Amino acid sequence: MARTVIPFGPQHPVFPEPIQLKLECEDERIVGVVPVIGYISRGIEKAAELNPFRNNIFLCERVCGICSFMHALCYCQGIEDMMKVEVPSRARFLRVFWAELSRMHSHLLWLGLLADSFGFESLFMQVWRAREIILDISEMTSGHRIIQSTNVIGGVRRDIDEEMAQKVEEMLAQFKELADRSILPTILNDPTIKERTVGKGILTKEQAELLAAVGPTLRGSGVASDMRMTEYAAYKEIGFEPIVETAGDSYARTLVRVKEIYQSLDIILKALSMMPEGDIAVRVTGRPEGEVVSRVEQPRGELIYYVKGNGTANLERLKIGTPTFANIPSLLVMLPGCELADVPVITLSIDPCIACCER
Amino acid sequence: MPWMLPTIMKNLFSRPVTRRYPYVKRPPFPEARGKLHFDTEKCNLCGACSRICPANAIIVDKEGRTIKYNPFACIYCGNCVEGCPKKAITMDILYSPPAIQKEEEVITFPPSTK
Amino acid sequence: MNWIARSRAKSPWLLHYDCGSCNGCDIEILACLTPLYDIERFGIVNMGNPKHADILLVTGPANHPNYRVLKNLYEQMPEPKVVVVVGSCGCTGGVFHNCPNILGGIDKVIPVDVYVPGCAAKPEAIIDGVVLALEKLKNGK
Amino acid sequence: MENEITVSKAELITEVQKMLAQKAMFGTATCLDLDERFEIIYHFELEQGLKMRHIRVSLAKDDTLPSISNIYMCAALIENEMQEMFDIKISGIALDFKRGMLLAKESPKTPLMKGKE
Repeated sequence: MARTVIPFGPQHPVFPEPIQLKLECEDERIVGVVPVIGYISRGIEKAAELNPFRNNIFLCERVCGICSFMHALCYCQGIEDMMKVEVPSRARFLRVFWAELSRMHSHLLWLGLLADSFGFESLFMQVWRAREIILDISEMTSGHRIIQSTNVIGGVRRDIDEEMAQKVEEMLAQFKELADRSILPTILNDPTIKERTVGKGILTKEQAELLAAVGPTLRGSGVASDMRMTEYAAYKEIGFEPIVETAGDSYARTLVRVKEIYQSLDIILKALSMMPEGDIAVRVTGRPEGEVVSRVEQPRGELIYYVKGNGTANLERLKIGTPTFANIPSLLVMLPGCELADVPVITLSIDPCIACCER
Repeated sequence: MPWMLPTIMKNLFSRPVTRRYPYVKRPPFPEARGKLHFDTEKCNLCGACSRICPANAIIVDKEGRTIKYNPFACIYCGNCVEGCPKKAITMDILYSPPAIQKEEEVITFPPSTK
Repeated sequence: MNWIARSRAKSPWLLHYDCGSCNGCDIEILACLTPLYDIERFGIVNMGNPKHADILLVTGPANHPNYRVLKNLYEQMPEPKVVVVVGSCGCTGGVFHNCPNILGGIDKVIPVDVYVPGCAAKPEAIIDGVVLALEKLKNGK
Repeated sequence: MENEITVSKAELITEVQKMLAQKAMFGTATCLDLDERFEIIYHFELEQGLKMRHIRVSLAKDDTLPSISNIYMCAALIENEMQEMFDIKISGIALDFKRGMLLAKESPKTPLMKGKE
């Protein structure tokens, strides 16, 4: 049968960002995929070598606007590790609070985009309406809706007082009510969602391990791997169990993310109730020297920072290993065999973040 | 799809959630980060803000006794507010408004009395 | 032909292009479409086709791989057209000013009519920016 | 860094195959420009990501590095990136973008090399 190459993207309605997939098709069936990336590469790794190391926090936050807090967290943890700084425990709990807040907002954003990709407009609207509550909490506690920008080397910049914590709990209860009423039952029961996602884009456990998938893509295939198990920040005190689904299809990945929204909600409430009194930051002096690898769990998966300092105010090298970069190879396994109309849903099911990927 | 019915009924008879933005303005939260203000009384033009600004939005001219602040380069991170040794920089809760021209703000300081 | 210009400003169609921003402004533009801000009440529709669009919303700084795509999109849009740049990095380069793959602000590639500062710009600011652009559209530029 | 081994260029492939036999997952790879030579660090993850293992390879600037993308297919993207960002030669990448993955024609060539400000 004749083969045709169909370019999917770079400007496609389901992606807010430019990425191109060159799909090799036999009629409607995909037989091969070549990803074309690089439309929005900026060269942040080089700029990080030119800036003083403290300013890099703000640059790292803008690697990706959706998971900006995790990028800054990973960078700060790396530098703290290198300079042997002990972060106060209140700061560690506050970091967990904002990290889980941005995880919730990222998963809700993705859920809305997924609903939009198969034409479920009302779910998209409902999800984004619920997400605004999370963004309000973020603005109330940190000063900005999406780029929290509260990390500094040695702790955090803002504190949450008793009154604010109470307000956060009220808003989260409001969110939970909205999610329980409209989002969760729709995801769990709606036949149209299942029709579009069950059995689509299967990634087996062996393939996922070999292709080094990360995050919900990996956990949806039955591998219990989550960087929060390494107990950075305050996850040791709060306790953490990864969420695993075994089916390995788009629906399993959706379920992992939906359950993680609820898990994050619990972690936030726990962090607020367990938060110890004390300082929120320690003063850090000196220059970083040595090399270190720092890892955190982003909403999309594992984020690796390799930092090398040479005893000056500028870093020798900063390498950012992002989850989408690691997840693109698994697309090459998921897509062949599926139909052209399923490509948007399957591509979205890895939660691509191109700004992260190309840096 | 019976589980949708309560949601549909509730949304049908409740007020719209839409913020009627240009007519009804909701103020940002008091902690929100926004535009910078320089206090000409407190500032001694040391230039610390200019050195720690990640976006090069502040240029301090010590001889000319001016500070050039570009709100179109500023990323509203608040690094300068915390890094100012004299605490001369404060943050508004609002961003600078959209504009047709990119205009830098020039803050002129009175001549030194010392 | 005054009424055509007037009605154009009553229902402007948007084209959104991400030129290399961090996603922050993109999701805020999407947030404008959702229930809380709902810019569709002003007749603003998000379009995927440059030939249908009146307003080009650009986020992020211009960079080497995609400035030609941006130029293409701009040239395909019919007159009159306005360009709104969202976010500090699109206005001047902002925090990415020393990245090697960056050209600088969007105004180095195409003429820009309205600058919306902010990192990331808030939905309110984006609505304000589009309203400012409509004034230009109404006057036929 | 903990759990780090330094291998020569010739031993790299056998060492990576050993990692595959231990069911390690590929994390990422970092390239460093040390003025007179390159250093490449491969980061692997063992025990579902709880442990890390780093393999460090030193390479002369005009030498060619064998690709590990035939063992770990997912390494192809990062090898392409290294090839673009540094002036490094890598042979036999499974999916070779020929230095056109992230950078355009007009972009600065090999921007992460030292002395290229």
